[in-house]
Amino acid sequence: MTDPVPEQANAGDPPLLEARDIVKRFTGVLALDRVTLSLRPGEVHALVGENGAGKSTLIKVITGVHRPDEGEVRLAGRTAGFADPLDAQRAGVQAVHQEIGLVPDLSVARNLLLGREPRRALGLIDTRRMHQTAARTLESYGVRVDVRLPLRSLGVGAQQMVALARAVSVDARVVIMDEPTSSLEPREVETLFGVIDRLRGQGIAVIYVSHRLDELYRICDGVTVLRDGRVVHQGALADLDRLRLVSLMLGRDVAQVRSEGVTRFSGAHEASGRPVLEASGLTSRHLLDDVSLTIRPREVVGLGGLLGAGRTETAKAIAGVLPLDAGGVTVAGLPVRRGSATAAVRAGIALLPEDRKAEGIVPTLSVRDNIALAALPRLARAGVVSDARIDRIVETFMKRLRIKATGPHQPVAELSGGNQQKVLLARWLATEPKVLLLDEPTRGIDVGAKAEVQALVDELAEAGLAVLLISSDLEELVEGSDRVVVLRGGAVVGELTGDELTEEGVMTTIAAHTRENAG
Amino acid sequence: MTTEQATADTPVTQDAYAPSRRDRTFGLIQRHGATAVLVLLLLVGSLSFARFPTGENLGDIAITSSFPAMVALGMTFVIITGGIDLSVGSVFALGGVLAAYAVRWGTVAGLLVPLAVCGVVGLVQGLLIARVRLAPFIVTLAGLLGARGLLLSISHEGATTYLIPHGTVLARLGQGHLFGLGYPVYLTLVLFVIGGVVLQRTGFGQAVYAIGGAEDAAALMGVPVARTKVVVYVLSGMLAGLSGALNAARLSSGVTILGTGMELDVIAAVVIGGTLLTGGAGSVSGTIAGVLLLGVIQNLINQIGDLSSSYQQVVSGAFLAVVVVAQTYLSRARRL
Amino acid sequence: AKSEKDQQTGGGGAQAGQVVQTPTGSAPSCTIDKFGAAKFDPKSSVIGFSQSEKEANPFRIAETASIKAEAKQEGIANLRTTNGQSQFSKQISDVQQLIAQGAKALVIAPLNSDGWEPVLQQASAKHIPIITIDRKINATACKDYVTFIGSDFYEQGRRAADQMIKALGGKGKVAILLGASGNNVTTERTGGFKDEIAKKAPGIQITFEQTGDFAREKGQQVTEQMIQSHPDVNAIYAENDEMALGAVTALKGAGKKAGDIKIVSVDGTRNAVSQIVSGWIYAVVESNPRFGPLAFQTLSKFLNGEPIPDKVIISDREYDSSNAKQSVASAY
Amino acid sequence: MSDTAVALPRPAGARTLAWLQNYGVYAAIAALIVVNIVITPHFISTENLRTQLVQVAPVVIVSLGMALVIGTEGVDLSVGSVMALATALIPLYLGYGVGAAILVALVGGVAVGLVNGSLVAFVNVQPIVATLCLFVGGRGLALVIAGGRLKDVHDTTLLDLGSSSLVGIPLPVVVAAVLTVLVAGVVRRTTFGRQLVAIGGNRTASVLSGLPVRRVLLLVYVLSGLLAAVAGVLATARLQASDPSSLGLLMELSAITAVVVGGTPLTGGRVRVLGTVAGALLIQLVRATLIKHNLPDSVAQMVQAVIILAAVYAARGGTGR
Ligand SMILES: Nc1ncnc2c1ncn2[C@@H]1O[C@H](COP(=O)(O)OP(=O)(O)OP(=O)(O)O)[C@@H](O)[C@H]1O
Ligand SMILES: Nc1ncnc2c1ncn2[C@@H]1O[C@H](COP(=O)(O)OP(=O)(O)OP(=O)(O)O)[C@@H](O)[C@H]1O
Ligand SMILES: [Mg+2]
Ligand SMILES: [Mg+2]
Repeated sequence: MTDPVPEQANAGDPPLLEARDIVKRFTGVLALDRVTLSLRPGEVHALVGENGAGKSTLIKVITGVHRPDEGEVRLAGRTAGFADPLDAQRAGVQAVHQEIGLVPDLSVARNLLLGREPRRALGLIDTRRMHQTAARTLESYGVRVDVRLPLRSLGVGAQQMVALARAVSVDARVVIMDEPTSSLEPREVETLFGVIDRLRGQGIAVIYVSHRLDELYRICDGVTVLRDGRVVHQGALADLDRLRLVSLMLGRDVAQVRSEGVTRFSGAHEASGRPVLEASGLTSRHLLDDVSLTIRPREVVGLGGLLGAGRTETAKAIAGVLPLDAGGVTVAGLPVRRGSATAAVRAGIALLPEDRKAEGIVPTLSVRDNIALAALPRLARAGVVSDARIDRIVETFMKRLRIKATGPHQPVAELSGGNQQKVLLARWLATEPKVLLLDEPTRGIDVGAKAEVQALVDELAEAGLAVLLISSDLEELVEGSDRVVVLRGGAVVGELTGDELTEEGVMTTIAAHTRENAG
Repeated sequence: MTTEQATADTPVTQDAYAPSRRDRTFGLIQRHGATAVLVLLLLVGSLSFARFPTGENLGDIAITSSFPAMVALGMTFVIITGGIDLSVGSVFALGGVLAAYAVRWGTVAGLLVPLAVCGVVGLVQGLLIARVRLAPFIVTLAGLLGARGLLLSISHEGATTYLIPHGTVLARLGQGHLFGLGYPVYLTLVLFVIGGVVLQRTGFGQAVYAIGGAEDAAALMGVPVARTKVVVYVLSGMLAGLSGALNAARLSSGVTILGTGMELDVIAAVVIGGTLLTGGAGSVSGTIAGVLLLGVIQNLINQIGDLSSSYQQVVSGAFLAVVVVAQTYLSRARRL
Repeated sequence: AKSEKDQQTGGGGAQAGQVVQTPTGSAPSCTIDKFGAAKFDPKSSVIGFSQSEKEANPFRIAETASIKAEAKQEGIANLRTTNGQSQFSKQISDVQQLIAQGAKALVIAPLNSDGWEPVLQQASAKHIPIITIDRKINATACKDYVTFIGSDFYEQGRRAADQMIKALGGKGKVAILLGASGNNVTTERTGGFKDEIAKKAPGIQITFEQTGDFAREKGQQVTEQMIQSHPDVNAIYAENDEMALGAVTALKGAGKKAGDIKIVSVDGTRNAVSQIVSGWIYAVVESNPRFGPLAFQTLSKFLNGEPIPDKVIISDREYDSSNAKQSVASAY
Repeated sequence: MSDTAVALPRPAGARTLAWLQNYGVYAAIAALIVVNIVITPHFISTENLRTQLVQVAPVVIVSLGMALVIGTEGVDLSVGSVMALATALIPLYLGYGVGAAILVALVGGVAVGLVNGSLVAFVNVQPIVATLCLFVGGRGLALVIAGGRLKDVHDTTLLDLGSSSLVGIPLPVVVAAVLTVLVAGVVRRTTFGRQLVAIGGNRTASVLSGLPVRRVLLLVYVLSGLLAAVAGVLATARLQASDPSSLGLLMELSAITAVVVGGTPLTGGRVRVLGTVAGALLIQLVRATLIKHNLPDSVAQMVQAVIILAAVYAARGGTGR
C-alpha cells in the first residue's frame, strides 16, 4: 500500500488524480461524454448534477468498476487504468458508493475490516481484536452497535457510516464519496465533515457528491457540474453562487430558478376532518414502544428523531410489515388487519421504503411493470390485466414525475438512483392511496427532482391525502410538515406544532431527551 | 489508520443496541438448528431401537457418512458463494475410478491423480462460472455429464472395474480402523476443522461469505471475486475426488456406478445444515450435522426392518419433511 | 440349445422354480468347517437379506417375494430385509447394518460385483456365511462368501445371440438396446451376445447400440429415433424385457407389423412372453428370479455340514413361438 | 424543459446484441438443425419431426410449470415424482372412466403442489429442500399405490390421447402447445403472472407493495404440480403403460435445464415461456442427434455437456447466475 501524501496541498502541485476525456456508453445510453476532471492533493471537489447526469458512473470509471470506452484515468501523473476496485484500492483510491456497497449478511465488524482483518499467528483472523478494532473505529463515528450483528440489522444511516469508516480508515490518497449524507442526521454529517477536514489536512483528495447544496458550500473547494454526461462547468465553488449552480445543473436560467425558492412546500393545505389514519399503541419488542399517532386528511405529519429512533419501524408497523406485539391501525375508522401488508395496501396505506434497492425496486422488471406493481389488482379485471390501462397510468406518472428513461420498457435497474425513487413514488400514487408514508422520499434526489417531489407531496396533501413524512433533512422536515412527532428509542417523546416547529425546536427536543436518558 | 481522534462527545445510541440474551440464544439455535434436530433424532432412535445406539452401528453411520461429508464440505463453500455444484456425484465416482486406475503407479499416484483430475474438472467449471459468467447450475450440470462420460470412457463404458490390490497403502487408508472408527472418519473430521478455520478465520473465507452475500458489493470492496469463485469450485472438485478415491480404497475397487443422485443428497445435507442456497450464510458444523441427519434417517428406516422399498421411500421423504420443517422453525430468522 | 434337467427345486405350483444346471461348476467342496462358521439354527436367528434395487420391476418383485415366501415356509421368523434403492453406497451400509443387527447369515443380491471389501471383512471377522444371488461378488468363494446362486449373464447373451441368428437366418442388421451403463449385467449380456454373433454369424452386423437404461420408456424413445436414422435394421436385441416392450410400442407407433423387426430379449416376464404369442417378440431368454427355495436350501445344506459348490448356476429357460403359449402362465 | 418523460434513444446495434443475448437459444436450435440436415440421414421427414415433438411434449409441459417456479426464485424437484404419482393413479381409477382417472391423476399433482407450496410459502423452507421431500417420498408413494408394479394400460380412449392426431398434429403436441399459450398468457396478461415475477425479482419489495406473496407462491407450486401431472398422463398414454418406477426419472434436471437454457435466470424475477419451450426442444434435438449417430454413452454425455454449455454461452446475458 502507498503512504498517504504527507505535506499540505498547495496550488502548484501536479494533479493527484486526473480523468481525461472519459467516454462511457451503456447499451443505448451515453452516460459520460468526454468528461475531464482533475484533483489536487488536499482538495475537496464537489461533483454535482441532476439525477442520471453521470456522477456515479464517473466514480465507477475512476475506481475501476467500469472500464471507460475512451479516455484514461491518471494517478499522480501516471496512467492508472484500474482493472477492478481492488486494484484501485491498492493504489490508494477509496470510494463510498451510492448504494452503500457492503454485504448485508456479514457482521458489521467483518464489513468494516473486510480484506484487512487483524491477524494472529498463521495468518488467521483474530476475531477478538477484529471486534475491538471495529467497535472502537465505529464509536469514533458516533455509531455504537454490537459489531457482531449482521450489517443488515442496522438502519441505512448507520450502514452508511460503516461504509464511510471503512473507506476512510485505510491509507488512501483519494477518497470518493457518492452521496454520503443522503441518509445521515445533522450530527453524523458533522462527524463526517470533521473527517473530511482531517483528510484535507493530510493531503488526501476528496471527491464529494451530494444533492444538498449547503453541504457543498461548507466543505468543497472546486466543483464540476455534469449534465447529461457532459461537463458544463468546472472551477472554484466560491465563484459560483447557489442560484447559478442550480441553474447550471438543471440547464435552466437563473431567473427561473430564483422564482422557485428553496423548498417547494407551499404550506397551503389545511388539515381537516376526522383523522384518516389512527395508529395506537404500536409496540414491537426492542423496536417500538407504544407509539400512537393520527393523521388527518390534507395533513403532513413529520417524524423526527435520530438514526435508530424507530421512525422507519413506525412506518413499517403502520404498513403491516413489522410484526407487532400490541397496537393497531385504523384507516378512515376501519381497523386494518394486523401484520398484513396486503390488507394495509387495500385499506389505502402506501409506504415508500427508505432502502430503495433492497425494499423498493424489482430490478428484473421494467419501469412500467415496477410502476404498475402495487396497483395491479385495480388495473385488472378478473385477474387479467389491461395493458391499455397500465400504459395510460404509466405514461401519466412518467410524465408527471418526469422520470428519465429510454421508455417504459427500460429495465428499472438501469435508471439513476433519483429516477428509481420517482418510479417507486409513481408505484404508490398509482394505487390512489389515502395514507402516504414517505420514508426519506428525497433521499438521493437532485435539487430539481427534490423540489418536484416536495411540490408533489404538497399537492397530494392538498388533494386530501394524509401524509407521514420521515426525513433526515431537517429543513425539509420542518418546511414540509404541519406537525412533527419526535421519536427516541422507539417511543414518542414530543410533538411540535405551529411556532415551535423550527429546526432548532426539533433539535432541542431530540437533544433534551437524549441527554436526559443517556445516563 | 488515518482517523485517530474521534468526535465522540455523546454517542448517538444507547445500550438498546446490545443484543439481549434472548437474541443471543436465538442466534445460537439458529446457527445450530440442524444439530439440535440431530440430537433429538439420536435420542428417539436410541429409545426406540435397542440395536441403534451400539458402537458398531454408530461406527457404521460415521464411516458411511464420512464420504458424503467430505463432498458436502466442498459444497458448503460453493453454496455460501451463492453457487451450486451438481457435478460432485460424477466427480466422486470419477475420483474412485481414477484412484483404482492409478494405484498401479503407487499409492501417491492413486491419490494424486484423482485429486489432480477432479481439481481440473473443478477448475474448468470455476473458470466458466467466474470468468465467462455462465450460470453455475448449468455449468456444473454439464460437469455432471462430462465427468460421467470421462469415467465411462476410462472404464470402457463401465465394463472394466479397476481394483485396488490388498495390502497397498491406499487400501489400508480406506479400510483401516482406529478405536473402532475408520481412518476416513478421522480424515473427515480434520478436513472439517480445517474447513471451519478457513471459512471463519481467513481472508479467503471472508471473501466466500462476502461474495455470496452481495457479489457486487464484494467486488466494490476489493474482494477478488473471480479468483475466489474459481478456488471454491476447484476445492469442491478436489474434495469430491478425494472422497471418491478413499471410498474406492475402502471398497478395494473403482466402482463405476457410484454417485448417481449424490449431488442432491449432498445439497440437501448442506441446506439442512443451515446454509442458505441463496448464499452468504452457512457453516461447516451445520453441514456435518446435516450429513449425519440424513445418515441417521437412513439407518433408522433400516431399523424399522421389514418395510418394502416403496414404503422406505415414503418414510424417508416424510422424515425429511419433518426434519426440514423442524430445522426451519428452529432457525427462523426474524424478517423485516 | 437347452440344457434343462427336470429337477424342480421347490416352489412348485404353476410358477416355474429355478433349475440347477449340470454340471454346476467345480465339485461341491465348501463345508461349514472349511468356511469356519459356527452352526446355528436359522429358524431362531436373524437372517439378513439385502436387495439391490427397488421392488419396482417384475424381476426384483419376484426375487424379494420368493425370498420372503421361502423364509416363511422354512419357519425363519427373523428375516430382515433392506433395499439399496439402486445406490451402491447405500447397499454397502445396509449390509453393514444387518451385520450390526446380529445377522447370522446373509443373502445378498448385489448391485455391483466389485466393491464388497468392507462388508466381506466385517462378515469374515464374525464368520457370517454369505450367499449371493443373481449377481456374483468378485471375491473368493468359500472364503469371503460361501457361494453364488444365479444365472450366467454372459451365457444369456450368447443364447440371445443364438436366437437372433435363428431369427435372421444368419444375415442382417441388429440394433442393441443396452442396459444401464456401467452395470455388470449390461456388460456381460452385451459381451456374450457380441462374441457369439462374431463367432457364429459373421453375416450379422450390429449397426446400432444405445442405452435404454433397462426402462420401457427409454427403450421406446431410443427405438423411435433408431427407426428413422437406421431404417435398415432388421432386428433388435433388448437386454431386458422392459426395453423390448418399449421397442414394441415404438414399432407399433411407427406403423410396423408384428414380425417386421425381430426382437430378442432377456428376462422372461409374463408381458414379454405374451408378446411372443402375439408375434411381436421373437424369443426371450429367461433369467429366473425365484431364488428363495434354492437359497435357503443351500443355506440349510451348508449348516448341515454338506459340501456346497462354489457356484450354483441355474439353468434358464427360453421362450419362443414353440412354447410361449403354454408358458405364459408360469412366467413371472 | 418540456413536461414529458425524457426518452433516450437506443442505437440499432445495441438492439441486435440484446436480441442475440435474449434469443441465443433459437440461434442454437437453428444451428443444430442445419448441422443435422447435413450430417444426419433421414433427418428432414415428417415422421422425424413428429417423433421429436411427441417425445418433447411432456418435457415442455413440465418445464412450463418449472419456469413459473423458477420465476419466483424457487425450484421444484418433485416434478418427476408427480409424473410417477399420476401414472400410478390412472390404472386405479380407469374403472370409473378415463375422465375420472385423469381427474384423479391431476388432483394428485395438485396435492403435491399444495404440500410443496405450503412448505415454501408458509413454513419458509428453502424450495430445493421443500420439494426434495416429495422428490424422495412421491415416487415411493406412487410405487406403494401401484403395488410396485408396472401395469399395462388398455383403455383405448386413454391410448388415443397418446397416439392420435388432430389435423395431423399428434395430440400430446397439441396439448403442449395449448398449455404453452395458456401459460404465456398467464405470465403476460394476468395479475398473478406479474406478481410472481415481482416476487422472484425482489421478495421484500413485493411484500411491502402489498402483494399476496404467500398465495402466489402456493399457486405457483400447485400449477407446477398440475402441469407435471398432465405430463404424467400424456406419458402414460404414450407408453401404453403405467410405470411409476421409471416414468419421469431425472425429469427435474431436464426441465430446469430447459428453463435455464431458455433464458430464465435461476435467480428469478423473469419468466421466458417461449424460451423454455425452445430450451426443451434444444435438449431434445441434442439427445436425438447423439442417439441417431449411435455415439457410445461416454462420448454422448461429454458431447451433451459441451452443447449445453455452448447454448448457454450463446444466450449469455439473458441468464443470471
Ligand atoms: N449499468 C447500467 N446500464 C445501463 N445504463 C446505466 C447503467 N448505469 C447507469 N446507467 C445510466 O447512465 C446514466 C448516468 O447514471 P448515474 O448513475 O451515473 O447517474 P447519477 O448522476 O449518479 O445520478 P443520481 O444522482 O440519481 O445518482 C443514467 O442515464 C443511467 O440510466
Ligand atoms: N447510529 C446508530 N448506532 C447504532 N445503531 C443504529 C444506529 N442507527 C441505526 N441503528 C440500528 O438500526 C436499526 C434501525 O434504525 P433506523 O435507521 O434506521 O431506524 P429509524 O429510526 O427508522 O431511522 P431513520 O429515521 O433513519 O429511518 C435500529 O433499531 C438500530 O438497531
Ligand atoms: Mg448516483
Ligand atoms: Mg430509517
